[in-house]
Amino acid sequence: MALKEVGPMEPIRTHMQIPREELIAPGHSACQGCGHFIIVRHLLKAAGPNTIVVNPTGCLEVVTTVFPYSSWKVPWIHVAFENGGSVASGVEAAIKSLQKKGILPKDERINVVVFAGDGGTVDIGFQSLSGMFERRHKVVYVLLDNEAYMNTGIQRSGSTPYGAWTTTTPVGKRWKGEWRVRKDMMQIAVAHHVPYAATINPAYPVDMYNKMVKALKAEGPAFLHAYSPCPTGWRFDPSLTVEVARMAVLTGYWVLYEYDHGNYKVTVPVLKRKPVREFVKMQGRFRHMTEEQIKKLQEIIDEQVEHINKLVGKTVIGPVVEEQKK
Amino acid sequence: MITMVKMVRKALTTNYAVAHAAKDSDVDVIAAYPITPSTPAAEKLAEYVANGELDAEYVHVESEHSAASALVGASAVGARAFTVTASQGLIYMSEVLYIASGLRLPIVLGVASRALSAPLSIWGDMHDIAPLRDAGLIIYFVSSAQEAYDSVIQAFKVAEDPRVHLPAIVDYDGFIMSHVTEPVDVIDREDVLKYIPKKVTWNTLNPKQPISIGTVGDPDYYYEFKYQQQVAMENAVKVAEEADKEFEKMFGRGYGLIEEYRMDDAEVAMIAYGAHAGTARVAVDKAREEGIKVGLIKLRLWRPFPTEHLMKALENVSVVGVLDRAMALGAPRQGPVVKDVISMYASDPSKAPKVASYALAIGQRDVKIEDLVAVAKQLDEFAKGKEIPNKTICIGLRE
Amino acid sequence: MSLVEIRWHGRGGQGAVTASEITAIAAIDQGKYAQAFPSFGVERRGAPVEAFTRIDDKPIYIRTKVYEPDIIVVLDPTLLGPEIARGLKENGLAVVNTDKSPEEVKKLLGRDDIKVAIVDATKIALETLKRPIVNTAILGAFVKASGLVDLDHVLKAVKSKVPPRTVEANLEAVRRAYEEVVIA
Amino acid sequence: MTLPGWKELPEGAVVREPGNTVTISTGEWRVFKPVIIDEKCTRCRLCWIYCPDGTIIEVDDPNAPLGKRYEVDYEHCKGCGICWKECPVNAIEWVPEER
Repeated sequence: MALKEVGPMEPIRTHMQIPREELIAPGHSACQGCGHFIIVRHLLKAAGPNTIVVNPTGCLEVVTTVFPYSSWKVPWIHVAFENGGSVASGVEAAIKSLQKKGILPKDERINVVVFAGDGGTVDIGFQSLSGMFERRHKVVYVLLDNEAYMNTGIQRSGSTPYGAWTTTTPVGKRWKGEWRVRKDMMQIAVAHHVPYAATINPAYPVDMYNKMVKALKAEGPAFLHAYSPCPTGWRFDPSLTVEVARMAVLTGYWVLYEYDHGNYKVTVPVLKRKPVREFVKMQGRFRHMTEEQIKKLQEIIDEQVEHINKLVGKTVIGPVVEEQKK
Repeated sequence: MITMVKMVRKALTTNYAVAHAAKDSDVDVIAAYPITPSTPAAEKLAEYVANGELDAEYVHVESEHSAASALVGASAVGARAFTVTASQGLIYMSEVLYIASGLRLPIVLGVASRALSAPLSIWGDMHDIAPLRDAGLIIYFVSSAQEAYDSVIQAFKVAEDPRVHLPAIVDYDGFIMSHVTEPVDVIDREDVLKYIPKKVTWNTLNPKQPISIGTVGDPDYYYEFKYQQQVAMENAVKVAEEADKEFEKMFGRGYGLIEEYRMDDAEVAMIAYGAHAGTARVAVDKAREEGIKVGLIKLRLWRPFPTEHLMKALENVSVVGVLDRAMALGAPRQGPVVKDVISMYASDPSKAPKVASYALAIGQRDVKIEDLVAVAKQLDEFAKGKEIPNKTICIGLRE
Repeated sequence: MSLVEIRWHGRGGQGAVTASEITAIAAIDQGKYAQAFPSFGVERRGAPVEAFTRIDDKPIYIRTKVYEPDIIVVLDPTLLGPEIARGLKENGLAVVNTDKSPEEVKKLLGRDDIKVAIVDATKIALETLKRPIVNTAILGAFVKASGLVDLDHVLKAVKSKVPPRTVEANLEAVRRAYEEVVIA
Repeated sequence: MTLPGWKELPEGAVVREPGNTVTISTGEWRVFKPVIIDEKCTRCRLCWIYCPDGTIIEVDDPNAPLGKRYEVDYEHCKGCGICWKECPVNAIEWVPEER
């Protein structure tokens, strides 16, 4: 017998249990195939209607809330670009204070969720996020990572991967796309002693949903690093969003793991990794890459995989296995 | 009529008076970051929360920008939200303060005004508050710890009024007020809350009635929302006056939006604000002893600017000297307030007195009574026909 | 009573600022108007510091520094010199922590047109508090010599400002200096 | 159409009608449209899961296999094609729009 849909904040075993109710409406102006909305739709389903969303400036904000319209069926606030962490801190502090004083119902749980982009998180919003983590505000902070400033037209961020073309890391005589290694936000979150941190990916909805439930139930700040393919900025056909997201996992480019109260766990093991070339060749932003650059990127990924395997204490993400040519 | 309200006289610095007022206003959320010279107020608030005198959440933010941001978040949930800051901290907050005004959230701030770097100066002047004049904030200048205490309470009243819904700042001089201990009659919290009952009338984030706050205003809409803020500012003049009158009725102390001293028969006048309004008052008495018919207008509400009140007070004055404490570099006159005074008469310059612009107390250069007596004498000379320099006159500046 | 201005001289850590505040608190408690403030800036332990008190029966509006004090109070004997007495009004009062004679103090200050009140506050502090924090001791001398504020109000203000476990010792220091001060 | 004046607009540019973008049509964005072949559909729900815009509608239908079927909200579907790509049984056809 099929499992029934669950209520908010309950874990699921299959995607058939994801609640039907939509808390974000269509009609917004996100690009075709935007990865953000697969993620946001499901995380809101997991959180339920008793949720306040804080949304620093970015694609998600501008495409959903051009006055007099809003796609959000939950209370939502945008203040500025660099202060998602601090605005959420204030929202959470106010809920706490007003509940204590009996102005808000004491027994009613109100979730506070931040949806922020990579620019608003790893760059300009970094300090405010760090403060929020360190002060132990009960907030779920979701980083919707599309690996560049897409809202302003594809400029590089501290999350842009090695090799990627952006408008500020163009391919020219001297520059050949981004040449540095991106920030490791998971480790930065863990260094703040957050109780729960995890990577998520829209191609893996059950894993994503359950991590949201865990994040919401954590007794302090929780961090979800969401991989969010951007057809516009990464230069691929919008129909491939989920495929690109999946390939990121299958190549070990995006390892799905969690840090749960001190314990690391890879939640989607990949025993035979595909070469990162498979991921690279799907996207126009990597088109210029030389064999040498691809090799360098593969090394970066190998190192990252090795690091995560070390964290979990066993080889859960396996070696690269080239497919046999037919 | 003064009702039977319980008051206790305490010896407080203005920093402590401001913190005390926030406590008596039963603020729900404080987010504060230390910066000289407002730090003792942030410490005192922490002490109140630590020992249970104030039931509030104290957010130990990692910057002033985050302090303002957290207050916006808190206010948007319906909390009474408060902070203190100064100088670089206020400027760092300014981005968010513009937004708080645009979102129409009634947060209140105490600002211990201090110079801006460079060179680094921890000392008092009003370079920090000056650029905030266009941000859509209600700004009070106060001249004593008592007035600071009373004005914080009044600021909540005005900011939270449905005709206004704007953030408010109570600005007091760094050090020469923030660190000076003086008598303050504090009011029982119960009575304060009769004056400012906790009633949320602004837009809030509530899962039962979800709304979206902080939307994009495209060219079809932005202008109208900015104009709404201007209307709220215009309303705030009246609301601030009402709030002051009601305060006086309940607690026996009122200040008006401007305070006139010996203006009845004054031929020339000084406009001063903040701590120096006190010194100017002493100087007016001395100058009067020497036969100079000078009066003083203490500007209390800077934003919104009490244009009508001020024009009326200046009706019979031939020369007015504006004592400003910040330098608007490169402007026709350096003072922030003098520019407002001049522009009051834009539609009919024939009504205007002659205006002399003075800069003083920059970077807390001390201003003596004699300095201001000299200003009074100079204004008298201007009234008698001496030409007023076509630029700001710098008091106490070494050549 | 008209405006009285007091300037306090000490070294960082000796409690000159606190003494200026206690005086204002006591005056306010007594129904007078008062201001107390430090010399505004960065305070460092050991460095010479100044603090100020103004007392009046009427509200005080003036916000300048104190240039011509009616009274100076010197917490540290090593600070004695003509510079300390700058601006002190004729017939003004200098309250000094010292083991020297009034004549020697006048000579060190370079002024013979003033009154001095001397007390060995360091000795009193060492005997009562067991530490050379002289501000409460010098307060006792100041109260007696100036007659500006009542001892009772000063004792009350001291209680509110010193650490709870040192209250008794501090009150004792005030009282002893009040008794031992020599005015000349 | 005349837009409201400042007096008629809500304070602080808040939007009080949650989810009112639903009144905006984004269906014209499409060049191709997904067409669900109900007979082929196994009710696996993946198109509903992966649609970014929530424009695959799950409809209860007692007469349908497993009691439900899937429809496309053509008013809002932008035609990204993810459902078509992700359908494991090729039950979604990708058909050029004709306007």
